[in-house]
Amino acid sequence: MSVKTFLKTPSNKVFFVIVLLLLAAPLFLSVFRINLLGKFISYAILAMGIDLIWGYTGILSLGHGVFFGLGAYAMGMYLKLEAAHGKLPDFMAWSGLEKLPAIWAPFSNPLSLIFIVLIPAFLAAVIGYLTFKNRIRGVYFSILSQALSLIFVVLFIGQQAYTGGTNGLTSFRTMFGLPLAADNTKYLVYYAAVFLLFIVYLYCRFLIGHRFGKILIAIRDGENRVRFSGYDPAVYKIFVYISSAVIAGIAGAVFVPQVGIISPAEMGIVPSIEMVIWVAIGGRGTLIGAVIGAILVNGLKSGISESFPEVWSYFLGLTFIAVVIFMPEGLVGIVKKYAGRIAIRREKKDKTAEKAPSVN
Amino acid sequence: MNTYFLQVFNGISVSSIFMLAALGLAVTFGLMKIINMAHGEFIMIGAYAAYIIQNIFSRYLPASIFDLYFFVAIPASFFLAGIFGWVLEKLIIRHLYGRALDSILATWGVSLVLQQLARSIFGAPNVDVKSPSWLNGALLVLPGLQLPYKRLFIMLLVIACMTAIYFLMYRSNYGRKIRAVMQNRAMAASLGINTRKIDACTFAFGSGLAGIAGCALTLLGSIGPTLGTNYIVDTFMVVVLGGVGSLWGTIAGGFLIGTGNTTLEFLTNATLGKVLVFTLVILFLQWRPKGLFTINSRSLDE
Amino acid sequence: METVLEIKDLIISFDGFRAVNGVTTSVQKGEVRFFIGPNGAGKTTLLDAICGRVHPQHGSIIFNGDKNIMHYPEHKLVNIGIGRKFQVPSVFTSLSVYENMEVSVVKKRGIAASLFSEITEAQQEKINKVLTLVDLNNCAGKKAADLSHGQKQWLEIAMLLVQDLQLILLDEPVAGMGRRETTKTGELLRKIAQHCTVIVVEHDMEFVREFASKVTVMHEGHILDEGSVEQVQKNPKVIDVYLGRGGENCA
Amino acid sequence: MKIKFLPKMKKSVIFALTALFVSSAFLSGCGSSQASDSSGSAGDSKDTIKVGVLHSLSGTMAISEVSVKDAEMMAIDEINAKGGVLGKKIEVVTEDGASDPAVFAEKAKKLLQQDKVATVFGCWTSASRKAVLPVFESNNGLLWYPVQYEGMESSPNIFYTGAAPNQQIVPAVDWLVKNKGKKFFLIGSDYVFPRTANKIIKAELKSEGGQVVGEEYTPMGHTDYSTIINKIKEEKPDVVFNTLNGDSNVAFFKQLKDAGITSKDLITCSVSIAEEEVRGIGADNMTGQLVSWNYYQTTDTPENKTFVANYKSRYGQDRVTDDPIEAAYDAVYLWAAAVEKAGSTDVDKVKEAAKGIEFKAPEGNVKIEGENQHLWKTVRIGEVQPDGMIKEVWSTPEPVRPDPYLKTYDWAKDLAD
Repeated sequence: MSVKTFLKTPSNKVFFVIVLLLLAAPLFLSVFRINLLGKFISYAILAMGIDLIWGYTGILSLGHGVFFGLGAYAMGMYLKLEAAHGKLPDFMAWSGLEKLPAIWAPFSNPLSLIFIVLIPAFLAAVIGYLTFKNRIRGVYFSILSQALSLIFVVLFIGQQAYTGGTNGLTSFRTMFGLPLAADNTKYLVYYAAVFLLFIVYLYCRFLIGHRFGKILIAIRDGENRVRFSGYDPAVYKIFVYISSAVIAGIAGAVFVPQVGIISPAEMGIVPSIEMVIWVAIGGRGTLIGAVIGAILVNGLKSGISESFPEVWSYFLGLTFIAVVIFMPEGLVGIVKKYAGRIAIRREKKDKTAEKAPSVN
Repeated sequence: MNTYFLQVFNGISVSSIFMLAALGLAVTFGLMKIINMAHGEFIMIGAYAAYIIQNIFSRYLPASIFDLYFFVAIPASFFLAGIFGWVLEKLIIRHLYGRALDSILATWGVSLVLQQLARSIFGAPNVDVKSPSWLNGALLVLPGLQLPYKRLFIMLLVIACMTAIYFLMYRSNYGRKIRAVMQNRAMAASLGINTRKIDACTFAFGSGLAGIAGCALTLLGSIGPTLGTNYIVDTFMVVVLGGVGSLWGTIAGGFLIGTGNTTLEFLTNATLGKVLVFTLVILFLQWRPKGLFTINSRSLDE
Repeated sequence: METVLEIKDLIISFDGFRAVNGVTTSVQKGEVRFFIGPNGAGKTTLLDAICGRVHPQHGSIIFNGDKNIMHYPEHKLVNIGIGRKFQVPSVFTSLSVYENMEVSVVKKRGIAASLFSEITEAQQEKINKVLTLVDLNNCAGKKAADLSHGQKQWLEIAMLLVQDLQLILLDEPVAGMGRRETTKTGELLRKIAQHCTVIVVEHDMEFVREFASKVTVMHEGHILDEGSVEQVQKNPKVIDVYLGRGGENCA
Repeated sequence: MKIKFLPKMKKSVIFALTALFVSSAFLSGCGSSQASDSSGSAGDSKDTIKVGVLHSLSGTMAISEVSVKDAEMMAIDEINAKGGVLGKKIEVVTEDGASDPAVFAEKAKKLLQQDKVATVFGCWTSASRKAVLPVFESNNGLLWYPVQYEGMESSPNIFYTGAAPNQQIVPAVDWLVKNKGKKFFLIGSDYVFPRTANKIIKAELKSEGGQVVGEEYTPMGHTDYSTIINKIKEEKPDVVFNTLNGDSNVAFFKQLKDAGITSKDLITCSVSIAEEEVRGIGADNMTGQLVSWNYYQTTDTPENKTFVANYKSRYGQDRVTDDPIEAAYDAVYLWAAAVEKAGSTDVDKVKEAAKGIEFKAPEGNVKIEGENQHLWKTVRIGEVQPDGMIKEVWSTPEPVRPDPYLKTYDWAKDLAD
């Protein structure tokens, strides 16, 4: 696909503008804000994954925090071992472990970063295969996915010696030998995040742009019709679920070096449902909506909760109710509607103009 | 020996708590297909209602009748939570019929607001509700084998609620109307049933049941703004395991999860017990996606 | 004549209630077979069984002489040539009419194919042809959600037509349609029948009379009678349970 | 009506731009405007000194942390009323950690990098402290942490004003073994503090001839303790050592009482329950049970009388003070004293000056131990009274030297590496 054809679609154009802005952001924002923006970008990546499965395919997963967390923990484990310099990570020593557990051993090798993708993919494959083949769907799937995130949080907290418990993994020092606290590393990590945002967007665009994307929407609209059209919806759902889990894993891995911590608090029920909110507010079923929603909501969260922490819960709750009930298409939907109306008015005007004798 | 007997009792007791907490959900989720994520917050409202009634009794009424406050608190919890439910239905839920997934999201927003509301009104720390003295103590079956009155009371309360629901849903005119509306809205409407009113009343009733659960839970646990969040996933699992739309299902689901929790907790530990129970439920649902008690009807398929 | 569908001793029950109770019948190639009967006679359940949605407790359904339907998952039935239209029009409302057809027309339905292979020109032509047939060629770019009720029904039929099926199952194709739309649907049905066998479940007796080549009357899970419309109309049992109260049942 | 003539594509571009600018406006918000006014040393501008207060004001931990924040604000206002520090008023930047470690880390970065505060008072859970620790170390910031914790830590950028294990758990176990019995049942919430605390307790009991007959952990937010109480009944311990956290304590004590177990039958000793928590549990549910802290509202010092009176008059007569509240209050005064001594808010100078600083705190004399930046504190075992207050039943005669790594205890040799 050439750049020109890519820029033909309005949403691609908007995304391109956003990426340009993000690339230019270090020119006018402080390192701290860039760091924060980098965190939002990881959320934006995550939001696109959720949009794939929820917005396009109509499957509401309330357990995406788990995949985000697994990717983040894989990254965290690698960074932790790098910080430990061949010694046992601090929290293991307190928890009574004498040597590195087997599940940690591979993470001393940079190649292990492939687990960021593989672990979420594997888990999603197993769960997806079971639930979608058995035709568990709708709210049942949502409730199960919520239970899944509860299970993982309880497990990760309980296995303190292996996961760091509630504290999670923190105190990373370097990444591939570069000190994480240094400004240059922060810029590097930030640009890596923007790059990954771009790659993930292209990947999602690729999925959506082909017949595959139409089949996803078809599954959302009428799964039975899809089945009697000769497709096996389960296969498609599993594939999308895995894609979405992998994207969440990547987002988690982007999150860790910027924020410097991953703990079970990031993978629980509440964060999992908040992720869905970003997509809902931005506009489900549009990738650009997911990106804008994630950045906007988190930007507001930082801003508002800095000034009025008590108000944030009200604001978030009420916004969410309002968006779901009154603007299910989200912000992008509103813009489209508004733009559409203007276009129609313009058309009408053009037509009347044609009929009217020219003034000059 | 006593230990095992007591463990069986504990299993039944925990089951009864789950059932009580899930009953309201069985009504709103089972009948109306609304996933009310704010269900936990209705439990919380019930608990705070008990707190308010207790304070009124201790402040304005003679100490001699303080112990009777609980008899006022139960209906008060029911009505307060019910009123909140009614308002919620009128404002929000009515836009969400037939949009089950969206109802999850919108009601989650509601739960955020209600929690913050509780925090603004009652403060973030837990409050204390004194149990009435007649519920203190335990029934001595054998030396060393005591069954706490509170737990027995909750079991009775569950039975009472179940009976009430049964008569209301299956033996009363109102129940017939509810079931008619839930099964075929258009048909019911054409028969002259005010479906809007039935919707609001049913949702209020389900919420009221959550309120009763909240009132009962003040006997056993903490009363704070986040009280509801401790129960929400468990109660959904109860309803899903039991089979949506079936009262028997809720009873069976509550029983299995309750006894499963206590038994596995006894055999392993609390963390592992919880993980195991949820994993087993998820696996079970792979085998029977619609839960234990399914209503086989074509209308439910699509 | 060649037998397309052979149903033997079919029993289907839900929670002990036998919706279909010992049905035996066969459908010949090129037939337009109507299943009629009062509500709850088991017609739709029978259709569900033929397209693999419900599994019978007893009996067999053999397609094209050697293919036992119960051995195929639902989504594979299209491959052997059976397609189904639902009672409620079920098209993909967020997709355009053309996209609906696009999803239906392809033969390779795996993930890789749907990501990497585009529609061929022959397929495009086929879509256009069928859309013209159902009179939707003018709204190819329209969102399916914006179609009228009748148009949705036709779109769904069109989606079946591009799939080169041998047997099409239609569940109440004219329910909720006005007279003009009904007639149009009937004409469509005739055209379809030139290429493949059709099984229709329908309440509208006028429609049945006009288009049926053979009628099977069902009642409480049994077959009451089978034959031409004139034949079954004379059967006193049929008159008793169905046609006698036909007035109230006609939609 | 210029907009009308824009093609519809450009509308969405404009929308995206607006959205981004809105969020980046929030991003750069207060920070950029304030960043400019900081001069030489951290947070020290012409007439004010900026400090950060970082606690969970929302989420599950708000229950505990709001009161701690209140105590810090009170101390800051008191100091300001007396003329401030170095003749300058203290200016507070409050941030909400939202009970989420990652948010704590983010807000800590903001306070240090954007607001450039001189010091931060904050955190409660170990998770939040561990989350901000690398931030404070890499930015050379200063954090005053007011809560008792599991030890095994001594960051050069943190001052710990709550108890180390040897100022709370260790002496409590020692006292219990001598006075109540040797059979211990350990129960705690499933997270870092209880697990580490119980490791310490087990090692100590081993050396003192005690015995652990049961050890149970429950997930956060666990609501039913009947099974564990049943296990306790079966094991018949002399002491239940309780490290449960938050709501779980309410359920545990209510259900313990229902099971017919009161302090007369079985003594429990808790280290995460202070006056504030007793109110939520209901004093009648744990009358006679023991707790171990460094401070109670009833602690008999003149400083405490003033402290309690001021706190109540400021925040309401129904409010109570407790150990973390007092430790947070002390932290502000200790920092102020160190700044005065250093004559600067520079972190390294303040750290150097803080060594050995003493303060007449409500809990009695405290002193900063230079070696590990913890406080010398008096240990007190208390008994819950029917009115919800805690009565001291035993205390160490002198403040105990902090020893976060338990280096001075032989039995603890294998614990820390």
